[in-house]
Amino acid sequence: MSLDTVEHAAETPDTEQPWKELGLKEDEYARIREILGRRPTGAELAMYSVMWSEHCSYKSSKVHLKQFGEKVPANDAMLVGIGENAGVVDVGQGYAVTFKVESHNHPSYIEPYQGAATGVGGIVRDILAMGARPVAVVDPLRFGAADHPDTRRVLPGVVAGIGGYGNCLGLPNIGGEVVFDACYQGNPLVNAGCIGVMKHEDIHLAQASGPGNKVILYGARTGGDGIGGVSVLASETFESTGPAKRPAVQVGDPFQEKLLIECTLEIFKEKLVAGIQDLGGAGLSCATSELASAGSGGMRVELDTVPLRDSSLSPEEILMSESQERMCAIVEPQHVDRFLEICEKWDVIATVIGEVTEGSQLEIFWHGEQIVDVPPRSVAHEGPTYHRPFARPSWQDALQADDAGRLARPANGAELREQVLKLVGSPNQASKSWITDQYDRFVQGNTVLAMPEDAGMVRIDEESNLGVAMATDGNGRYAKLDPYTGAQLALAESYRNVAATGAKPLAISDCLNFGSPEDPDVMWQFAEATRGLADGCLELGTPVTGGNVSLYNQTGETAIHPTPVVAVLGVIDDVTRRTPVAFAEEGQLLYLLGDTHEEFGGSAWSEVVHQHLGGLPPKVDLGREKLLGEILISASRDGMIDAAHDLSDGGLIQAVTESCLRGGKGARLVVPDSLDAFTFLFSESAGRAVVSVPRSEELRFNDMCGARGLPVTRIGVVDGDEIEVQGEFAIPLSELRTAHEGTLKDLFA
Amino acid sequence: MTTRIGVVTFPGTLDDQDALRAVRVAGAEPVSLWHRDKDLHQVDAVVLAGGFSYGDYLRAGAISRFSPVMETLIEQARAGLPVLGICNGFQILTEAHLLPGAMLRNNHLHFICRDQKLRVENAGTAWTSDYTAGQEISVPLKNMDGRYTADERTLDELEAEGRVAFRYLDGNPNGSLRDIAGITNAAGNVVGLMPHPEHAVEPLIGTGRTDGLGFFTSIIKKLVNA
Amino acid sequence: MARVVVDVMLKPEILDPQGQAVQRALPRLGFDGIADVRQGKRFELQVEGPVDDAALARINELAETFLANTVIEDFVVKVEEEK
Amino acid sequence: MARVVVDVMLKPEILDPQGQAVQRALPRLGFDGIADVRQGKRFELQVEGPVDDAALARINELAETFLANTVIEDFVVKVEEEK
Ligand SMILES: Nc1ncnc2c1ncn2[C@@H]1O[C@H](COP(=O)(O)OP(=O)(O)O)[C@@H](O)[C@H]1O
Ligand SMILES: [Mg+2]
Repeated sequence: MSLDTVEHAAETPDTEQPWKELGLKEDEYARIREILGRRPTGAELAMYSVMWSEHCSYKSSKVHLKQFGEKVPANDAMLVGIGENAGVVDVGQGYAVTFKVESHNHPSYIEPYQGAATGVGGIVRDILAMGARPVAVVDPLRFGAADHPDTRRVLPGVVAGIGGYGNCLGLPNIGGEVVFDACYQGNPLVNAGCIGVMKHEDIHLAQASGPGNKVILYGARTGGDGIGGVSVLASETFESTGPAKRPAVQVGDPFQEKLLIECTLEIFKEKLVAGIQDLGGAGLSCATSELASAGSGGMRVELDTVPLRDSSLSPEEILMSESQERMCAIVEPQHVDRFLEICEKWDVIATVIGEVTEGSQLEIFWHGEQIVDVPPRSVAHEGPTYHRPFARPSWQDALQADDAGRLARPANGAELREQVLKLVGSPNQASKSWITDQYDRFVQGNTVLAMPEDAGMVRIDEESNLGVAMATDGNGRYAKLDPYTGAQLALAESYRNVAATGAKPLAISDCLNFGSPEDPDVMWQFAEATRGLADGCLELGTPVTGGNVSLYNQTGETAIHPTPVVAVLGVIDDVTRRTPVAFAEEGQLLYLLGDTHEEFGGSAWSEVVHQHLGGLPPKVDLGREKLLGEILISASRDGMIDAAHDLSDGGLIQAVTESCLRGGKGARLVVPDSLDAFTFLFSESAGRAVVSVPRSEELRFNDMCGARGLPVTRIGVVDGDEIEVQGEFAIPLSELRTAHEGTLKDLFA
Repeated sequence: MTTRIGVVTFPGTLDDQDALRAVRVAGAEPVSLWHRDKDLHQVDAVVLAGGFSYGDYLRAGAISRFSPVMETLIEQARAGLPVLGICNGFQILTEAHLLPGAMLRNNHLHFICRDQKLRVENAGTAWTSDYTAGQEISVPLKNMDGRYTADERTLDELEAEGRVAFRYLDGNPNGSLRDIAGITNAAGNVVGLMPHPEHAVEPLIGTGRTDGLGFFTSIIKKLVNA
Repeated sequence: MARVVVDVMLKPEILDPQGQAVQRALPRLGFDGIADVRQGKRFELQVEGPVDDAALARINELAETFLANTVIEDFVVKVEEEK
Repeated sequence: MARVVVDVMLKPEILDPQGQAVQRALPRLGFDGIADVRQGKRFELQVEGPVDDAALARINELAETFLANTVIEDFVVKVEEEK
């Protein structure tokens, strides 16, 4: 087996290379040859192919994502923007918070447990690499139909994987979503988010500067994980001596990651690193090229110093390996010993694998011979950009014309009652506690709110009670009907959820899950959704700090519903003022904030009762969302409300049911004169919330809403042990509880 | 002189910071202890905190039990040093044979995190004197391997000697034999339980209850009066 | 009744964090000379009726589709003599 | 290098929910005729040097003090032929 060195590549320009098998297009391969002025070596080809993949280069999406950097709201708290491992925002008192959501969709379909587990591991390392201590995780999930046999395989595995990894890592899981829809049958969405906290001065960036500084790889040994595709290279270009088939699946080791976190935080504390990057997709190729590219450019790596788990790996495979739980740091020579000492303390393997050089090339050596000599920017930051064609789908008009308003409505109280029970017990509206009880939400001892609250909230300063909150939302049904509005509704809902807890929304991250970008229909959905999100963020004043795009979520010709998931981060000065969802105080008054219209397109009611998806999603009024948010935050700070729950899918009756069950108290509701009972209970108009007001605060609360122009309607009182809609029906809490809490257990336990 | 209570950090320990906080909230001086260090640094009592030490690999607590710090701890616990094992700490204590029995995977095979009601059966241990026998408390429970198991003879002996310190109420969460949530050694200085009192020492945080604080105030009183 | 054993081990190229953790603990316990440890699962099945080829074929299928996750694991089926 | 296998099983009187869960799933998967399933652990140790009586005695001790928890588990040590 001969090594494909740089020298050899220059001498053998006509050697056939498997660029196609590695997923490169002909013109991309030609461009690599042009950049290098010769054919790439096998190792270089491996690096380019993986770094120029859709996953790493965002080649189809970046022309649209640009808007997030252009439509930036003024007066933002952003300290580090898009482009780094994760964005960073100022939350006051010298604290900065970094957060991000990422997808691990495809791996989780193949191997649900490990796919989901390593998804959590990856996002946590991203946050850690910014210099922050990870403090909480969230997990927005989408599965196929709840009763489909494959969902029984995928869901329990994904949930166990997220729990298995996150619990062992010591990060509280404080929120997420679980949505079932047949469109996700072959493409479950496993998105994972993480929040990290640091002081402003501790922000670390992924860059390698300072010639002479050492490149240290630390964490797990490198094995043949996740390099399935690249093995082609080893076997076709060379006569491989290693195992013929490398696994495409990576196995996570949360214990190793916990050590990596503690070790890295101790290293940060002693200010021993000049730059740092986690190893995720594309492994060392990505870490070395990105670090070098963001620094002065020059780096030299001795690949044979990388500690291996499997000695048969080829250099290409080492470069590509996606072995988990590894980090790469740039360290000044005088700090190297101390760095290695701290790693030893935590039983973490650490090795100097190279150094930053004066030059501008990334040079990689194997047994003394040079196998890579590339300008790092060309690998990491100058990948191809596509302007994929997009067009409004031919079926869009017909879908929107299929108005949900024409669907048969319940004719009387008895039918209403029956539909309420059906709704709150449907898989999408049912309690998710069978899932969320498998996640540790208490660890670290700072959890103020967690599932099933509107947003998760953690205290970040024990003295001052400063805290942060996060909610994630996305409604693929709405986005399918209108991707622009759907994306804004996801943003609005997540914003509303955070505000309902009393925290002030500051910034967002997103995870954009779509079908194939090669389909103009899908590209249109993507273009519309990003435009909607960017416009929405500008109007709400919440910048996009970063996110993730997952494309090719489709089975054959059929794409998933466009599913933009939005995570809103909020801040609260004093967590003791937070507002929970539970109606716990008998006699308190229930108020509905906002306007209710006849809006049923994409609603939970239309799905559960009629298996229908058509019409238009609810209208968005972001000005109203902002006002509602301000009222909820003021009311919480000034102690005017004891509970609040935002209204979203399932409408008012869903929210009231959840709040009553959480507090163990019933409610008597009166249908407002302006509405019919059905619309009152099931409409999904946006910009609304229900609050529980102590009688002593009633006047003050009404005055505040009136003065600021927010419509508010008194709809009832917390009372008894049933939910009664006067003149229509009553349902005992116990019956609601059975319907709401039994569903997932019956399906999956 | 303030009471010094040590909390051991093994690789993979997760709730050490919470335990240190609970010690502080209760009014004692928290002292961090490191698994590789045999020295207990003159602490008056030790908490083995929860988490997944060594990833719970092999068996929960099986690898930690052989740490250097445990050599000293086992010796001193036998000589009367008060030791509280919470969750993973309890698992370590059984692996170290400071407490009888063993902990197995929950009978439903899932990790479970919930607010758990308990009855304090023995208020005479070093860690429970601030409770009254029969008192009901609620603290978070969160574990994968929480099913307490021992042979019948051991169980009968524990019952007869009043060494079942805590029992689950309102539903056994994991299949623990005789609803056992925690036990004590014969001398009452070594106590282990699966639920997490250190997560229930501040209003608002976690479940918002402070039912767990009594563990820490109990030991402080005992040490101060000693 | 016969006993059939199915041994399930992670494929050699897949990371085995448990085995690694055990191995790393050995020197501390005073055991050396063990170059590698891998941890897997052992299933003991009590089979009613004869363990003929048909039965073994079924158990193989069971192992392949259920007991092992062949994405990351290999398995071996063995008939054990009842003691 | 020789391979020594240590099989660790829960004692028969101890409830094995993992084995039970497997067994309960069998009818759903269309398998019957399996009266009982127990799930245990299998450790494969790569031993440097000869596996003589002394080495086996050491491995037995390792199994007894570490690989198995004899309060709840039984174990068997076997030398395997290297393929
Ligand atoms: N996969 C999950 N992980 C953690 N929490 C979840 C998950 N799915 C749902 N939840 C939590 O359950 C509660 C109800 O979820 P959901 O009905 O989606 O909330 P909302 O409609 O307010 O967005 C929320 O607290 C949410 O964070
Ligand atoms: Mg909500």
